Amino acid sequence: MIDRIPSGFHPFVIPFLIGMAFVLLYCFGAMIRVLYELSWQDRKKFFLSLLNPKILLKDIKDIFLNCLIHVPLWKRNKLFGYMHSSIAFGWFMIILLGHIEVLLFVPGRINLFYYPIFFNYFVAEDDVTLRGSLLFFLMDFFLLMIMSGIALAMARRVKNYMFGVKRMARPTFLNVVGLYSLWAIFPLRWLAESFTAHISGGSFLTIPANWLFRQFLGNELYMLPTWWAYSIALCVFMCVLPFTRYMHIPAEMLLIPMRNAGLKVRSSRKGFARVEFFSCPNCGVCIDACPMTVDNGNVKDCTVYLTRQLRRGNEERIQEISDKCLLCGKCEALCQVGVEGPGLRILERARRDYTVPFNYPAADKSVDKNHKVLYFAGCMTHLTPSIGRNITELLRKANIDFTWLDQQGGLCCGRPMFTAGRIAEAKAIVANMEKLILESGCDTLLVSCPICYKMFREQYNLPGVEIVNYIPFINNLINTGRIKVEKSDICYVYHDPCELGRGCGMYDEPRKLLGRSAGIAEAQQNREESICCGGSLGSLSLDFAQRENMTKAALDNLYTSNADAIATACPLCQATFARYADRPVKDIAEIVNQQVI
Amino acid sequence: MKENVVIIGGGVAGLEAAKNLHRLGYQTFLVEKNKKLGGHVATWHKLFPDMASTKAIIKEMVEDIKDVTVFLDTQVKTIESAHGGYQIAFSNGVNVHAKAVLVASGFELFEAAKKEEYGYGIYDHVITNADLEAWMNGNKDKRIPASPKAIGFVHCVGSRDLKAGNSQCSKVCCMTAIKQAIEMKERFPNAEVYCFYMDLRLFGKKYEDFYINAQRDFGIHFVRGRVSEVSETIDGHLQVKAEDTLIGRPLKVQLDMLVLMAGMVANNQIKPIVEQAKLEIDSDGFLKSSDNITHIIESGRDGIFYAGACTGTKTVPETVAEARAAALAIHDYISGL
Amino acid sequence: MIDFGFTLSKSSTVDLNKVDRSRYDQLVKLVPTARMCMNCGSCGATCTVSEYKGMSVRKVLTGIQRGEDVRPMLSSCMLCGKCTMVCPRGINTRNLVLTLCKIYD
Amino acid sequence: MIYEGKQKIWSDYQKEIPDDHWYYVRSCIRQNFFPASERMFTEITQKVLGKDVYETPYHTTCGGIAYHCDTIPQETVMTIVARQFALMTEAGYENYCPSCITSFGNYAETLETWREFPELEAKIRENLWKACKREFNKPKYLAHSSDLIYHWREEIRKRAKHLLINQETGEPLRIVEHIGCHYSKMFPHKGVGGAEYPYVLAGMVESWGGQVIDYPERRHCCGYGFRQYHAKANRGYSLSNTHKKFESMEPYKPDAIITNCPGCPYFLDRWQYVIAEQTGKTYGENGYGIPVFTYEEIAGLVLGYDPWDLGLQLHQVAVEPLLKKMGVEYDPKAKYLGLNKEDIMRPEMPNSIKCC
Repeated sequence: MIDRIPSGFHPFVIPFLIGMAFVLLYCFGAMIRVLYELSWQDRKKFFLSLLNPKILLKDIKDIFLNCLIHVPLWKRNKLFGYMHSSIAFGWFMIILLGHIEVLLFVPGRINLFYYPIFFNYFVAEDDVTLRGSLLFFLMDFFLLMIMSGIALAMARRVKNYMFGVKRMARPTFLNVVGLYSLWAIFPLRWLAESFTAHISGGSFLTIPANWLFRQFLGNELYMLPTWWAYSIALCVFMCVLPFTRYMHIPAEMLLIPMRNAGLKVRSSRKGFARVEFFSCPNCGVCIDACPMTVDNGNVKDCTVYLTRQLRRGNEERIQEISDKCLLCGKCEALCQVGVEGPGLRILERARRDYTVPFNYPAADKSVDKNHKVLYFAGCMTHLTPSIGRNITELLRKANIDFTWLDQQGGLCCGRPMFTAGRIAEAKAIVANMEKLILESGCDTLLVSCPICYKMFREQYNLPGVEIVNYIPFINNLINTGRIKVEKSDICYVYHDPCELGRGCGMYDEPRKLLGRSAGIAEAQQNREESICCGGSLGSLSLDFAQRENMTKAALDNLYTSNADAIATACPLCQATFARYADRPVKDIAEIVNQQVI
Repeated sequence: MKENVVIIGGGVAGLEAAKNLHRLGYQTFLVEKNKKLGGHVATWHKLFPDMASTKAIIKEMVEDIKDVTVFLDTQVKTIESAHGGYQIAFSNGVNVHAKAVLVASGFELFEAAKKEEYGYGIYDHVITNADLEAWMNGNKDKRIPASPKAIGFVHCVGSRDLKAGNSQCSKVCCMTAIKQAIEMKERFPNAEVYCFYMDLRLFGKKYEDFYINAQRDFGIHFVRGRVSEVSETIDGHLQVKAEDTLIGRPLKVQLDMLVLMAGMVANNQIKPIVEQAKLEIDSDGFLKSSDNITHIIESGRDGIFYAGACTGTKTVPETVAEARAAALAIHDYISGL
Repeated sequence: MIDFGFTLSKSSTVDLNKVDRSRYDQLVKLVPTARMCMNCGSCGATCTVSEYKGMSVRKVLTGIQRGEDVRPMLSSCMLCGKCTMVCPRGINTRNLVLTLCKIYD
Repeated sequence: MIYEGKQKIWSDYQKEIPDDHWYYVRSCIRQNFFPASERMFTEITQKVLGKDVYETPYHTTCGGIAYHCDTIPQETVMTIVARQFALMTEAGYENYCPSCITSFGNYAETLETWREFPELEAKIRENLWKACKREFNKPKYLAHSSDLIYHWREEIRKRAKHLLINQETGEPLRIVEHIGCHYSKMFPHKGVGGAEYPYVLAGMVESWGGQVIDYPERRHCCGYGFRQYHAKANRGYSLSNTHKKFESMEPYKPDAIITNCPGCPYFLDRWQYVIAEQTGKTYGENGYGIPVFTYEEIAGLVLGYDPWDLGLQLHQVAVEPLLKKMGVEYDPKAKYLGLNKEDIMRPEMPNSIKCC
């Protein structure tokens, strides 16, 4: 390999250089901005994490696995995973190998930024070596890999369902430009390298192409234009990149170390949140995940559109998208890069100005003191009284010393206020409740509503009080022999309530408890993929009529189990499902209580 | 040809019964005091809940009885029991001996001027439900402004009003008010439309849907409270007073026009027939049926039957159903069943 | 001014021509279901805070159409959503309250 | 407004009023408020029209005010009424004519109650006998004194010296007619023209050349309302009622108000002063109020009596603007001269309402 062009320069590299310079400057600027927007504590945390070898190693591993190999996508759908990793990893390898080539064959040129990219133009093959052949082979191999990925990407435009993703976000104009330029880069590179292959050499992909073209085109004429086109395609892609979904490529490389450093979103617009919404690759997984998109409705209110509108700063749409969401958390659970759809929306809601202040209606409630267990049913349970009744019956059967915190109602945990984004107001409710609970002298707070349970777990400070959900509590009663249950021959499908499953990570305990007292079947989508019942208090703007189809779609999913009845562990899910279900909907407490012997 | 049957009243009840009795082979005589068939329904514009055109309905009903003997502009002069039937003399000079008589004399619209405080006939822009229907049928009415900005509907005018002599609910006015309110809102989308009601009695098929539409799609305001008085202001508006019983405060509003939902009252014009045929009047002033559950179409007198609003306030479908039932009952009676 | 020991009493009459209903108009644009209230009172009956502050979405809705100050009621709402659950007309009561809390100035 | 519609209603509410031989009873409070009015009634009926209108000094209160203030029970008030009827019977009359609207309502209510509950009548007869050994016949006809003036309005018109016509413009004067609540609101058929569109005063105004104003709050009480006024804590309500009426009639620019009740002219007159003091607002032209009259006073003016003989100097709201419009000649200097032409002293002038 020898330098073919003595100056080591040709004007066609200029577009590439422009593009590269632009994208690097832009990303650097964006990174500085994000770092500036972080609170000083977060900034310190982030920099310290980069000095911690353990975290740094994890950062590198995560970036490699997520950004290049796309491991989460492989888990979701092999074809989808291959499509992404072939392009990402293949491209990475080509760049890497390009540098190796330069280092090996023309080490003097390594300071030229563009050399590895256009290596084949600038060199001439003086002799065939094994090393060179291997590199050329690898180059062609990865080029083929990328092009196969691009072929799949093209096929995906037609046969989306094969990739496990039914719907994609509607691409913006710049996204389309980015997409086509990306698609163009590699075939152009292949053409350019093929036209140059008789000079620079090549491998199984470029040599035969060179021979083929030479038969009827003659290479000299087409060589330069294709190298120009290749460079221009690169330029176009890099110039539009900051304004397209491809921004996720650099953004994710910042997101992963930041998340590994333990940063959390504190504002919906700045700092970590900005990295998060720039990291959204617009893959569309959240569209299929979203319970609101049943019958192709509300597609534009999914998280992918939230990130898009947050990037654009379209206030009206941001508000609409933030208010509509049920906060079921499925998009976040399935998101490949971990965009916190619900969290961002709550923070977005918190930006609203309320001119009527919240005035906590001080509850003149008193609690029966000095019982070990304090049972809190929650507002919703007062509308599904059988849950409260069955739980208290179970407690009596197990001889638990308990009292009821809210037998007459009138107390709210504050979760609905919290999810409405009125954080300070929710804290006022919390403070009052904390006082009431601590005054009671209980050591266990038993909660049957998962909405409240999540609130108690995450927002309450109750020293000396154990906060337990009724499911593990009853399981424990059975484990310790305080109650005995026998199995009925009714088969239930268990619906994972959003707030208990994705919200608190409790998937196995309810199944264990239900399995002790009845048969269990599983729905097609369950656990972290469970579909919200549609009744969620998370949504502010969804009307009753708009929720009907969501509930019915969630029921259809449960019906796939062919179970006799539906079991759930949330009063809101129960009430919502019962409205449209064609079979009984019961709370686990009720099922267990009936089976006590 | 079988026996004679006389039907008194050519409204929807009389028309429907005449059709059925004729088909059963009876020599049917239909007498109507007005010059036109169709009764009150014929004066209406559209019927809820399908917004069906009354013209089409009455046209079809009248066509169905083209072979029935119809005396228009005619009244029953005398009716007396004779030879196992009734000898009936009509004001047109015809005498008929009928085996059975069907009274389908319907109702009268409450005379809205009797509610003096509403100023019907005194204030320039106070009309009744019937006036509005006539206007929608194309009649000119200078009481209806060219582009009203505020329109009111007063429910229960003459109904549920002991002092007006009517304790009964007229059944259809709530629904009619909502129908007309929607129709006005469609014609005058910028007008504020108020319905003043005491209860909304929307018992029939799709009635509640109309109510929901009126609220959701047309933004019609429903004020729970009976209008107590209406006055005319210096600029010709109507000042309407009611209590908003939902907040417990008096309420007033200026309107450009007010529609009084005049209710159904017993038809007094059949009093002579009632006396001669020795029929009974119920405590509500309407004809008294044998009972009000399973024998509502029977008078308690052999050979005399009732159909429609002569026994109480009825909707059109109820009236039509009663008319068919009465035709069959007459057939059974004459057949000796 | 002479002190007669009595003065004109304030009228309790709602004059619909003078009542400012712009907040209601704004509300129904943003929360169209607000128009569908039929005054059944389920919301007030189930309300978690009605026993302290007399909160009732029904009263809020009639109140803003009659020029009453409904802010004391609005400010007591904890958004628990029971009223949404019981409303037979499917009115989005929480959105209604939040929207009104923004509309007032 | 459709005038024919009103005429139809008026024709439905006509009452039979005998042309002569009336037993006349005065009002408790009118004699103090507007003393010349009742005097003028007898003057017009007896002297001008030559009717037989009889009065007796033994007549007392009918008990109406006490009854409406909830201080005496109905049986007591009925017994008082029975005594009045006994006086009438003893005097040989059967047509009863009270000057007071509340009395009129009270008598009508008593007679209706007896009609519905004859046993109550028997008991009252017994009460009366026990109390003062009197017996009575129920009056054959009951008419308020304004009914009689209404009945004879055309005869008065024939003798009219001045009409209710603005002498400068030739236009009819715009007159607000205000009927006492107890005249026909309880028994619409006992009043001329009924309760919604009473004709008794409107008929006089029309007959004497004026134009009747129909304004939105025409039905509303003058503000007296017994309990509202008599309890000082409620007096603000009384005032507010009057205020509401004036606010409602103001756009029509009335020239005068004619009333047929003892309380109404008093409250419509005096409260205009209080409203002016409290709010600074006056309802007449040029800072004056709207003059308020009894029907006898208007009849007296129409017949050409001297305004000061009609007692118009006792009005709070100056009557002079109306007198000028009607073309009634008067001596301003004689306003505060009494019957014997002695000075009866001038009242203090208010701050906010012009009173000549």
